[in-house]
Amino acid sequence: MQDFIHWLQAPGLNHFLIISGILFSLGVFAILTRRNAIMVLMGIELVLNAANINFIAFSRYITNTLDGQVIAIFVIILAAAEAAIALAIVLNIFQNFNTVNVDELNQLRD
Amino acid sequence: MSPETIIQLSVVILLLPLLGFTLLIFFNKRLPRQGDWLETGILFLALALSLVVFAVKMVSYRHETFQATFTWVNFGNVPGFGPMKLELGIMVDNLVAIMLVVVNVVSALVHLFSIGYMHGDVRYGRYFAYLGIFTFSMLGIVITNNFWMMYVFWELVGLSSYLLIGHWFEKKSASDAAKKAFVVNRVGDIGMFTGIMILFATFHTFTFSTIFESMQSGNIPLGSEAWLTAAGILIFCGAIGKSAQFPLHVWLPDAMEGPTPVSALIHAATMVAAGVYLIARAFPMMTADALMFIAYIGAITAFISATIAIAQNDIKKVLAYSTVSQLGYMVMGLGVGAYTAGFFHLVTHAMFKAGLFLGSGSVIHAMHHALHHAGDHHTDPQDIRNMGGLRSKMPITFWTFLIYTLAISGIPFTSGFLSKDEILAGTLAFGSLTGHKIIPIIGFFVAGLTAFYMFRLVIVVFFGEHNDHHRIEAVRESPKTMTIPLMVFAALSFFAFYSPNPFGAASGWFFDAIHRPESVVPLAVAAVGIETFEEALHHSHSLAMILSLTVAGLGILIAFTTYYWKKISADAVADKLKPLHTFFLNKWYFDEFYEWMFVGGTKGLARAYAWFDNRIIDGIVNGVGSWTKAITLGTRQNWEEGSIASIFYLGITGVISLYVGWIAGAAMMPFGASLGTMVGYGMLGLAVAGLTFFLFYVGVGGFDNSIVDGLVNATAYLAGFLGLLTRRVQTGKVQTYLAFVILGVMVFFLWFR
Amino acid sequence: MIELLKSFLGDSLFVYLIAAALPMLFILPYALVAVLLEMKMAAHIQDRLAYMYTGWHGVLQPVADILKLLQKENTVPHVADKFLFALAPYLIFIGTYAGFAAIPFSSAYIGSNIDLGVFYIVAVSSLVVIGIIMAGWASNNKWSLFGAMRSAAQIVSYEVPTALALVVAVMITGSLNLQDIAKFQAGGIQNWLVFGGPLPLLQKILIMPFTFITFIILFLAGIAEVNRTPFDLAEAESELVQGYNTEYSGMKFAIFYLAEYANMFLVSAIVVTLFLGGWASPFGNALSGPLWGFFWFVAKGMFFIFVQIWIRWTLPRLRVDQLMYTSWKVMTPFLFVCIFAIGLILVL
Amino acid sequence: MSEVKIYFNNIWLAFYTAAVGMRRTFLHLFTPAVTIQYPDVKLKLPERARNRLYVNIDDCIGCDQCSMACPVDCITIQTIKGTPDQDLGTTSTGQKKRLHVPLFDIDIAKCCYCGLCVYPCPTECIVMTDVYEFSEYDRSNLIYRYSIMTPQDIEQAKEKLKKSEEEAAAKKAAAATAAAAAKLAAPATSAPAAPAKTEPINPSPDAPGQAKS
Amino acid sequence: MVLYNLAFYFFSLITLASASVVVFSKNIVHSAFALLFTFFGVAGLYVLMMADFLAITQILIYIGGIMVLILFGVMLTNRTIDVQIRTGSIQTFPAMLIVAALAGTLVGIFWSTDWKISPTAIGFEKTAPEIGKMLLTNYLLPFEIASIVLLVALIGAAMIARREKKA
Repeated sequence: MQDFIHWLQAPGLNHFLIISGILFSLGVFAILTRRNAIMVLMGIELVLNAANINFIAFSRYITNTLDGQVIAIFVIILAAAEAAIALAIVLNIFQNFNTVNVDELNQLRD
Repeated sequence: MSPETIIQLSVVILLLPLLGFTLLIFFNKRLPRQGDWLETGILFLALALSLVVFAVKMVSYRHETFQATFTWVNFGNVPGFGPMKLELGIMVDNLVAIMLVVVNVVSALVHLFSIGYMHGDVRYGRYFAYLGIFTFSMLGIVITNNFWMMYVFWELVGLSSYLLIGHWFEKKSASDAAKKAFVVNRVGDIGMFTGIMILFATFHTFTFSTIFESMQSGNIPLGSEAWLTAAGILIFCGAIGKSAQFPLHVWLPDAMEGPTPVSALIHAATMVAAGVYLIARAFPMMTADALMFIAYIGAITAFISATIAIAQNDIKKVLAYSTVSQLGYMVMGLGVGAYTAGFFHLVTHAMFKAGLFLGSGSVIHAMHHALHHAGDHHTDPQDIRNMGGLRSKMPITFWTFLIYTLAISGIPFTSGFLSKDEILAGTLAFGSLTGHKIIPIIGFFVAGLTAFYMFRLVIVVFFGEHNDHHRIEAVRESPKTMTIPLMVFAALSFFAFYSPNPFGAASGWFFDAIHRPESVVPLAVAAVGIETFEEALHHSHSLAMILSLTVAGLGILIAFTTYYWKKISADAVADKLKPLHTFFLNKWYFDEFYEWMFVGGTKGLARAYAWFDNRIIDGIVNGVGSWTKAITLGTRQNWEEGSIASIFYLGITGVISLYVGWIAGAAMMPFGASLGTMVGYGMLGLAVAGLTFFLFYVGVGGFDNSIVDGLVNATAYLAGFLGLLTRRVQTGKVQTYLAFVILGVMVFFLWFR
Repeated sequence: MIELLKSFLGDSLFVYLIAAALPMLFILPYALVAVLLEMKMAAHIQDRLAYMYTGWHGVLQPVADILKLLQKENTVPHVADKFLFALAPYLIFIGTYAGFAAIPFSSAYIGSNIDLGVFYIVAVSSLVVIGIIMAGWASNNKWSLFGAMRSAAQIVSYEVPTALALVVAVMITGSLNLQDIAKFQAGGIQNWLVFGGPLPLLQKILIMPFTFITFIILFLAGIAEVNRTPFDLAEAESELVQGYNTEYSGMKFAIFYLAEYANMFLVSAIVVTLFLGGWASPFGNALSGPLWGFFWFVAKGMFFIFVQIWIRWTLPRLRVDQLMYTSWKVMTPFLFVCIFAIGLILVL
Repeated sequence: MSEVKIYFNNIWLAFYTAAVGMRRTFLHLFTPAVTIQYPDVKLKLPERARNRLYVNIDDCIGCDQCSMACPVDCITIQTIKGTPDQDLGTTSTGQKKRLHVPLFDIDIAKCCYCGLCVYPCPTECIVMTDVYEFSEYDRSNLIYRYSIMTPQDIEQAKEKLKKSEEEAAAKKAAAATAAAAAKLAAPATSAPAAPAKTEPINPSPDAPGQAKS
Repeated sequence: MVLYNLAFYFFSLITLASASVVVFSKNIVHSAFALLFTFFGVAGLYVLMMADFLAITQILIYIGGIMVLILFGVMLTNRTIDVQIRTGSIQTFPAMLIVAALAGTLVGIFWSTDWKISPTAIGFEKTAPEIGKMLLTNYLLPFEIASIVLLVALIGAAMIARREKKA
């Protein structure tokens, strides 16, 4: 228990990784369980953020160069692009099917 | 003025016409007066700059050549070839400086002339754009220091001459002439291209200086003088095509279809001179036989075209043939070794021939207006028989035309006399040194002919009375923009510009600036040395002058007697020498000959190939097809009926296929292979035969159904079974797939921990 | 500033808390002054006198207003989303207040010397958009939702010109840190960026038209960010009643008000720091020092507040399409041209 | 104009017009305010301003012209005929007053300030003053009672009227019987309505002004 | 160092709390706004990891861009006018199992592997110029491709979301 508290006192690489792990699993849970398409999208955003935390944690603690951060920037850029497209699609689905419920969207044709 | 600025200036001179072209080609409709002022302005600016470059070159850097090279493409070392680099660049020496001035003078004045002449033309702006691109490519040829760029601009010049000849492409004859010019030039260019490639293959570079240096240091194409001569002659082929020398001269007269200023610019002064310039540039590498070949080609061209020119009635056709003959003269001059004289003739000829063409242009222009005015559309404004007595009507044109005629026929006090005399002296010296007497004889004969047909032209067009007074009374003198160039060219045709002494050009600045370059060819094949040639030239100088004067005078006398005093009636003479006259009139039937020989030849060849293709190849293919069909049909029927004949029939086909298989196997055997392989191939043949036999013997039905179909069905069943297995897993929901992915990832992690 | 505090209190949380609170000290009195100024100017422009009874010439009226707002009943619509409804105004204020961290009030004082100052301000100001949408959605009535959507769209689309204009200033000075930008422009009025900055004369003259255009566009885009006339479509009384803060009353409305004024000052502070030399005095070294710097900064800031108020009471409101047209079709192209030209000039 | 020209022209117009507007408002910043501080400084009304009604009851001869002229009937008047022996005095314009006016109310809340009652008044006792600050907390206070007759006066006037009517009636009866004898039938005319009894308030023109501040 | 720990736990608390709100809350708008705080928390974590440029980009792009997008998405795709918008969830139990297993493995691995942590603090003082240099030198290609991806996304989104004019 004592060394656990010591471990707690010095937030190092492991702490960030654990946080990103939890965030990742929360994101996955959101994707798995939520019915609303936008919720799934939010889940994806969480997953991407978790990945970003890992990138930067490793670049800060291990490689000590900025590559991790540059990759993180690219992840952010692509996340933005992906979010835009996903929402456009969700909007379109909503216009055609009047619902964004993932289960009910099982026909290909409108 | 440092060398760098000279190089920069010359680059600017080069690019100015291109700028004019690009601006005009896109915006000529929008510019006021369709941008003619822009193009002419650019050309006069280029002219001014070239004069500056010329003056500086002559004054402070008389005997230096400046070069600026840059590597355009570096291929690294190409396997089997070694390091390959494409180095381009420009070079400014006396030759270039003079040519810059010549091209720009002629081009600028032609632009000025065209403003008047082409007034109201349907594609006025585009015409000036094409003039721009032509001047740019011509300058490109002049200024480059390597074969590659010269070839590129060579093609560009060909292209722009095609565009300009075909300016009035509505006329079928104009478009045909343009196509003819382009194709014939291309024929010449192929020769040139191969020549350049030979040089490139051996010297790995295109730049003149490096080639000549390595040649001097001994290595020559493929190690043999024959190849060197071949290269020289091949490069000369480019000149033959472009400068309309003997075999490929047919396109120049037809090129008269283009507007007259175009003819003046391209077919009198600049483009055709490009060929001569090429020879001058490649002179050091020419072996003795190459120069001999050049000299003979030049002489023949001069002779043929001079004879044809006598019989022509169209004013521009006469001038065209006179150009061809004068070009023959220049080439002959270079061929015999009178390098400076040949180049000098190029420069002087450019001036007065351009003047001649512009003069004829102003005559045609005036005739056109007059006929138009008189409402008479069917008489040809270019036919000299419809002209006459224009002396009073068009004084400026007449006097300038007269000066040019004097110059071209080589009368003293004109630049023509200086250059022609030098060439004739050169031919005499050459004749005396090498014994080829025929060259000087042709030279002098052609000089006489030139004088004759030029004065015939002048007399018929300007002197005497016009038969139908009404038609030409509306003739007016051409407007200012057309007469100024005439006067300038007339001025440039005087001797004063080139040398102080009207009789001997040697003392002039020209001869001091241009010297015959040292030949880099190994001595065995080198032509006559410069010193010996100079000394021989000195002797024959005075003789050449006398001879040329007498011959010219004779020609003028005959021209006057027949046409002015009408002592000898031209028609009578023509009737007497009927066959000769018609022969000359029809341009020595060259066109017809080519038509028959080349065009007919290719058509025949095409027909032969077509026959071969239909008969032989198709035959084989169809044959095989019908043969197999027969076999299978035969077996099928017989197999069902089970008749003996069919078995026998099968046996025969089996044996045949067996035999064929064996032969095929043996045939495929490579030569000299060991016995084992031979047997192997034999076995292969047998196997093939056996298979075909077995196939046909069993017949299509049995084997095919049971074996082949069996396999197919089996696979179908397997797929179905597997599908059943995975259906349950596939719920169609993305979530479940994600779950499986995660499970996989976890297993993955645990596995590789 | 933080070092100063650290020397007193040592490296503890309070240091940062106090440092964070300092701008508040400036904003509150400024807000009162701004309200008074707005009230007075509005009146005098319309040739009338504003409140004359509360204090001398109505000076205490803002205080009266605040008190009124504070003690007013804090109504929350029954169907509203209680939590978000309460959170929205604070989120908007956070968005604006956070911006003040990077503003250099004088050569001595700056919230926290972030070396990505400009970038930080653009990022943080995007928080306001979320706050507005939250307010619009939480109060659950059609008009406020419309108002929120419209103003969110407006602010998002005006972030582009603002960011581009900031890029121009950063390009010339070469650093994102606002303190460096201000130092860059120190030394008299001729060194201010709006007159081309302290560059060699030729470049300065060439650059001047472009920096001036950028200055104007930045200021106009700033006004649009703050949702003030002529871009105040969200609160267009005639159509959307009070826009997204229709349902708010009492303390929350006061926070909205404060956030708006703080944002007004933030915008003018950015414009001043980037283009008019922040705390640099116009007379070069005379009258320049930490205190004088603060004076100049506030003077310039107040001048721009004056201009904003002045604009508010003169210009008519822009239609939605005109609003979007100016942002995308006028401001952004001009800025691209400016960026290109300045880049070119700087490089040559 | 080409597209580009229109584009730049629009921008130029935007700035130019904005500048004109701004200049105008800036100038107005310094023009003195036209507003006045109401409670301290009042606006001078023109004399014939029509605001609150005032009746000089002494001059009122009870002719009822004004109440008939009032479009909204906000004036109610009751009169009691004066017996010949009473001397009701003469109005300032010299007319002899014959009627008692026990009741003269104006409901100013209803009044539409049209001023039609002022013209028909023979003695011009009803006028419109320029007082406009007479708001009340209680609407009933807006009913102004101008008659100054105390209830007793009204009683006396009534009895006197009744007495004089009885005498007249008696006289008339006598005359009538005499006339009847002489002339068959003489029409007897009836007497006017009896007045209602209300309590008078004496509104003076400036009294209500002071009450409200 | 106390401050560092405090900040770290503060931000990680915010992130995880708001992330769980995002995942478990019934009202979709609530989870959308909770996502805002998650991004804020993550930005805070970046700052703690010396990635200040990243933190601000995160705020700018995630909060300024994607949050607004998601909010607009949520608001445009919900018919109900009532603020409380219900979204159910399916098969939570099996998903719970899987996620728990996943979290377990992840944390286990992170915990057990001994990372070779480099002792020196991060080499750069100002990260922005360094990132800028790297972006334009050895990451130039991904940088250009990213710009193309963004362009395509832009056009694609506009095209897809365009409300077709009913024929």
